[in-house]
Amino acid sequence: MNGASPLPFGDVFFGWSWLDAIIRIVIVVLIMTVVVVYLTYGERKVVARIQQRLGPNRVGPWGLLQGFADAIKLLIKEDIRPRAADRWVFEFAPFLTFIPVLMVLAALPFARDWGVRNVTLGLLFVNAALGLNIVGIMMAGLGSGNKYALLGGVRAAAQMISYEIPLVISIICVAMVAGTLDLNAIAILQEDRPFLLLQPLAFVIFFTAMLSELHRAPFDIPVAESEIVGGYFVEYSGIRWSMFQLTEYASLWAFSIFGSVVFLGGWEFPMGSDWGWGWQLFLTFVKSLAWIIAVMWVRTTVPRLRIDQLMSFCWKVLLPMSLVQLLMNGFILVYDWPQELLTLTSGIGAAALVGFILYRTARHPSVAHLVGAYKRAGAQAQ
Amino acid sequence: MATEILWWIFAAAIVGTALGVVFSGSVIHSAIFLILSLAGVGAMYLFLMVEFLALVQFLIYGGAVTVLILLALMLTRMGAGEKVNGSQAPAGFMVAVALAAILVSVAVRTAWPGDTGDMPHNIAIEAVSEKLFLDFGAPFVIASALLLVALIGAIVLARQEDGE
Amino acid sequence: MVPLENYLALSAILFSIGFYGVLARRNAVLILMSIELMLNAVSINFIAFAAYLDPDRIIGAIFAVFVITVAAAEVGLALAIVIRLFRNRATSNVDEAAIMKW
Amino acid sequence: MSEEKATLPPLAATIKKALPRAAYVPGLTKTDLDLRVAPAELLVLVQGLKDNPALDFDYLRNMTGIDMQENGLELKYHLYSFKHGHTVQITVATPPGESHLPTLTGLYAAANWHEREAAEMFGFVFDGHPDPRNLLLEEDLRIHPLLKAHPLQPIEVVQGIEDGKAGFDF
Amino acid sequence: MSIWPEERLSHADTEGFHTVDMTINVGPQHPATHGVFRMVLTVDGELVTACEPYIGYLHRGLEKLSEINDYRQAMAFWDRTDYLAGLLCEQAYCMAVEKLADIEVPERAEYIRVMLSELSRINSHFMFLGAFGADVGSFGTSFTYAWRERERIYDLLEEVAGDRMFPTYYRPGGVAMDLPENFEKRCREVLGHIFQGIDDLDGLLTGNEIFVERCRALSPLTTERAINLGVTGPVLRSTGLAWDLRKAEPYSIYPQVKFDIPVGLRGDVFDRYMVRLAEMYQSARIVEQCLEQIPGGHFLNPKLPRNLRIDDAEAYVRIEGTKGEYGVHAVAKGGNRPYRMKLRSPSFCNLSALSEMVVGHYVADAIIILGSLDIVLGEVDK
Repeated sequence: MNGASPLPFGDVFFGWSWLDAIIRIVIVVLIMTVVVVYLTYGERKVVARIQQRLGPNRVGPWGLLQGFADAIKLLIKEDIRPRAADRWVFEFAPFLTFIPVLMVLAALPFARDWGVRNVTLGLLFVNAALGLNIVGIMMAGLGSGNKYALLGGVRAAAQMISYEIPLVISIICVAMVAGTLDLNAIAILQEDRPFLLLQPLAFVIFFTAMLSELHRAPFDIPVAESEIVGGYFVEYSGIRWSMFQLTEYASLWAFSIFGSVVFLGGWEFPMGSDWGWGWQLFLTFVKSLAWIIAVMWVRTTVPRLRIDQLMSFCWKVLLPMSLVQLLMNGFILVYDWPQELLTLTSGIGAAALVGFILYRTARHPSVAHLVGAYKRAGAQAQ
Repeated sequence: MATEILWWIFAAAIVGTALGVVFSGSVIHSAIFLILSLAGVGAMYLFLMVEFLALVQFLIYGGAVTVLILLALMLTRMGAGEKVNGSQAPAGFMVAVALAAILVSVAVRTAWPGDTGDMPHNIAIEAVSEKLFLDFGAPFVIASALLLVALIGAIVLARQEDGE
Repeated sequence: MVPLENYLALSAILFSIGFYGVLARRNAVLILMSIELMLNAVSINFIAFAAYLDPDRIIGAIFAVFVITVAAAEVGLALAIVIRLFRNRATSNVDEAAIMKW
Repeated sequence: MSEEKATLPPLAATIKKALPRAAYVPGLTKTDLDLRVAPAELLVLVQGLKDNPALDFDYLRNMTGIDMQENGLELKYHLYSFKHGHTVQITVATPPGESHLPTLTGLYAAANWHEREAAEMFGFVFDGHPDPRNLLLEEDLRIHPLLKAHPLQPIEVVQGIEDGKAGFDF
Repeated sequence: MSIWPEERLSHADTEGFHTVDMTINVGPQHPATHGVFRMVLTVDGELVTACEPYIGYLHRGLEKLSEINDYRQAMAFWDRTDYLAGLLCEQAYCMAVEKLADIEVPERAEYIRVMLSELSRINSHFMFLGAFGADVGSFGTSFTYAWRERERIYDLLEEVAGDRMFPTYYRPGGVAMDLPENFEKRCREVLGHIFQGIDDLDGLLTGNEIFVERCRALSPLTTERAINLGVTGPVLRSTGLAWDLRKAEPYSIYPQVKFDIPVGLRGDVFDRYMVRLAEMYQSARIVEQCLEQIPGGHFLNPKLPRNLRIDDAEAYVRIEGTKGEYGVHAVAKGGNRPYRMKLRSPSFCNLSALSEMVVGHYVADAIIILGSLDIVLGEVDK
């Protein structure tokens, strides 16, 4: 981002902005690798807890070094390229998926004025960059010379293009309320209340679309293990496979920080600006952790959607709801109606969305008698 | 000076990848060269200090258009083995070279008014949006209608019928 | 710094390359890609002119926005036609679609 | 497999009444009524058993091929009627070297895989079968392992247990 | 419906154009095929247009092995057919041998057999619930929950028979040894856990909107077609026909216990799932009644011959296996070995209906439909 914001973001190392940017990005990348290693460990522990298992507990105390052991194993593993693969496409795809995440990390604020760079169009930038990592996925799907990979690539493309629309619209809703695209400024605006309270519907839509962009259950269709055995990265091994894994967890982390900045007040709420940067970092950490655990929780309990259900959920439910949110925001902001109205309308919308899903959870009518029968029989037997 | 060197690097990259688009033998390689080329154009917008447009370029071309093209490639299963160039390729080559020569010479020889050596300054997004929504309101609405029509048209065309 | 002529020359070369692609290629998707190249060349021109010659430097960017919009619509529609063509005729070669009927 | 008419279940009489012209020899196994027919009569009999409303054998539950060594191959069908709840066994014996049988796939879709299995295991030829490939064995394998005298039989005799030794103690 | 002229297709054909079908090889090493099963799906985009199952990867020559082994020895091969409920297979085999040799079984042995077989049925259905949940994509949570209960049942089996999966516990004429002393207490304990486990899985799967939405109205089968295809067991009962061999052709002590036959309405995947869920309650009910009714006496017929030799005899014994009608066609012609032993395996017959059931559905649904048939490859391949 050469010509991006010329204003310095915090203190500049040695007064030389290029060197400063490089040092900062290196630090962020190093932190990211550690975060990713512990995210994999944490995910395995959380999933194990939910599934009544123990999870990794052998390498190091409580299995804390398991992630590093896995990383070493992946690094020294043989790098296999199928003969049918398109060589350069196949080999560059993992790196192309990773670069956008790196770009996102360069624009995220971790605390007040703490980050690589403050991009004035941060909100748009993050979206644009996250939209790019589909290219690497498509390249992996096309270049692997494998039908599962091809199917995974097709599914990923269809899914990510579709869900990008409600994702962007839900973020635009927040931008309307905030009146700026600068992530740092958005966080500062949430000093007294997070935007979650003003835009619950946008939050629900954002969270759902984010799960889809991350290929997390119930939207893990492109990587569906039981259908297309891993999808686009089925042919990868060793370091290239670990690049995909790194991308997955790094983008989970990036999304969690981005989401907590945009909706939960990031490092600012509560008391962020009063209690100093230590508290701000802690707030970012806690919020992104809560976000990540929510994602993992959803992953372990929810089955996978089918591709047509996925599409119709996006185009028939999420997109109209996000447009409704956009429209309501427009009216309320143009006529300067009180902000409570935002909360109210958006809350009603969110309740309608969640209620719609809950309503459909009602049991299948054709087996109602069956459920009753076996419950009774079971009661008798007990 | 650094900016100029960077500019030349990017310009060379754009031209090189664009040549890759039209000369590569594999359709998939062409599509990937296209992505790189369009990303280079986005970088050009940054040189011209239109950050907003650069991001839109990344978002629309990188995230959507090229992905659509790749998706079409996947769905139509066009891979190696298909003859990609038509019989008019040599003639087309000559015409294109001539066109390039004429356009470049026109661009270079014309005396442009004003100081063309100046580095443009940044355009604020607020200014763009004001212009777009106030002065260009009608074209904006028409463009939206165009998008909607294209969306519906694409659905109607690509829809799978019964019995297929 | 970088003068305007550089942008115009770059744009001209990019346009010619796209032009060659349109003339030479037979595959509909490849022709579409070449058209994208030409459209981008035009966008560069718009913005370069606006940045160097227009006092408020905005109109060119707005035109580029419209170009991108039209390009997106065009790609969506054209690819739908290509997929349709492929389903019906098992080809995406424009020469073979010359019968003008399905 | 005694031939005493008195022990035959009532089903035998029902069949006799419903299909008076069918050519079969009734018998009895430990569990079911057994009808023994010639290969040429099989299709007519099964068709009758399936279509007659008093019998209504709508379910082909099993098909067993047996190698009777010098007497050729035998194929046993088990039919069941969900409506009446009765079951019947049909035995078809084919002469050695000429194990052609009509396919039942037109009557029962379930016969498809059963017949493929019987064909590959015993070498039956089902005339008119839509997909006569090997099912469980390799597609180009042309030995029939369940025959009593298939190419690997000598090894089995060595490995097997000779009759005459006692079994396990309980 | 079509807006394109009808002659289009013929025109395309005469010009020599042809589309190349894309085929996907699902299996033999695929996470969703539950063993070494392979099916080749011809797909148009995501829709399956043809399905060709390939079986036989696990063919062990069960029938040949039975022919060359002693009547009592061969039983060890039979509980490896449906290895999720080995005791049911043993029961069928023993019943066949008993039928051939006219051996009486003491009533206590029958009760023991029924109890353990029903526990095996519950075990197998738990496996179905867990694996089916994983097929639908719930990331193994249902799997571990089902596994918890299966472990308990296996522990109980181990206490009774000395082995977990392949006990080889039944004998022609009874069972190998008597029940351990605290069996009743332990069994009631396990049953309590089983009810809890069924409720857990019910809540996890049936209570989930996505799961219900994925399964209902998917691949419905009519009763007529199911009968013609030779489909039995829960798949047949899900079409609405209350046909259970335990009631239709009662054997063992089933006439003396009370249980219901759960049936579905539409024969879709959801009904198949619900029928199995309901059956587990019924099986548990049977076990409880057996615990109350079990008489004393011999557990093995004391008048068994030392060497079992059977003259000319033929019997087709069928029981209600976990997957449907588990039939054993035994032919004796003198000697201590059977002349022919034929297994009518329910999985084999149910699987033959697969290719008809998946056509026209999505690839993801094909996996679910395969899962809903609940095949065991040991039984399919014999």
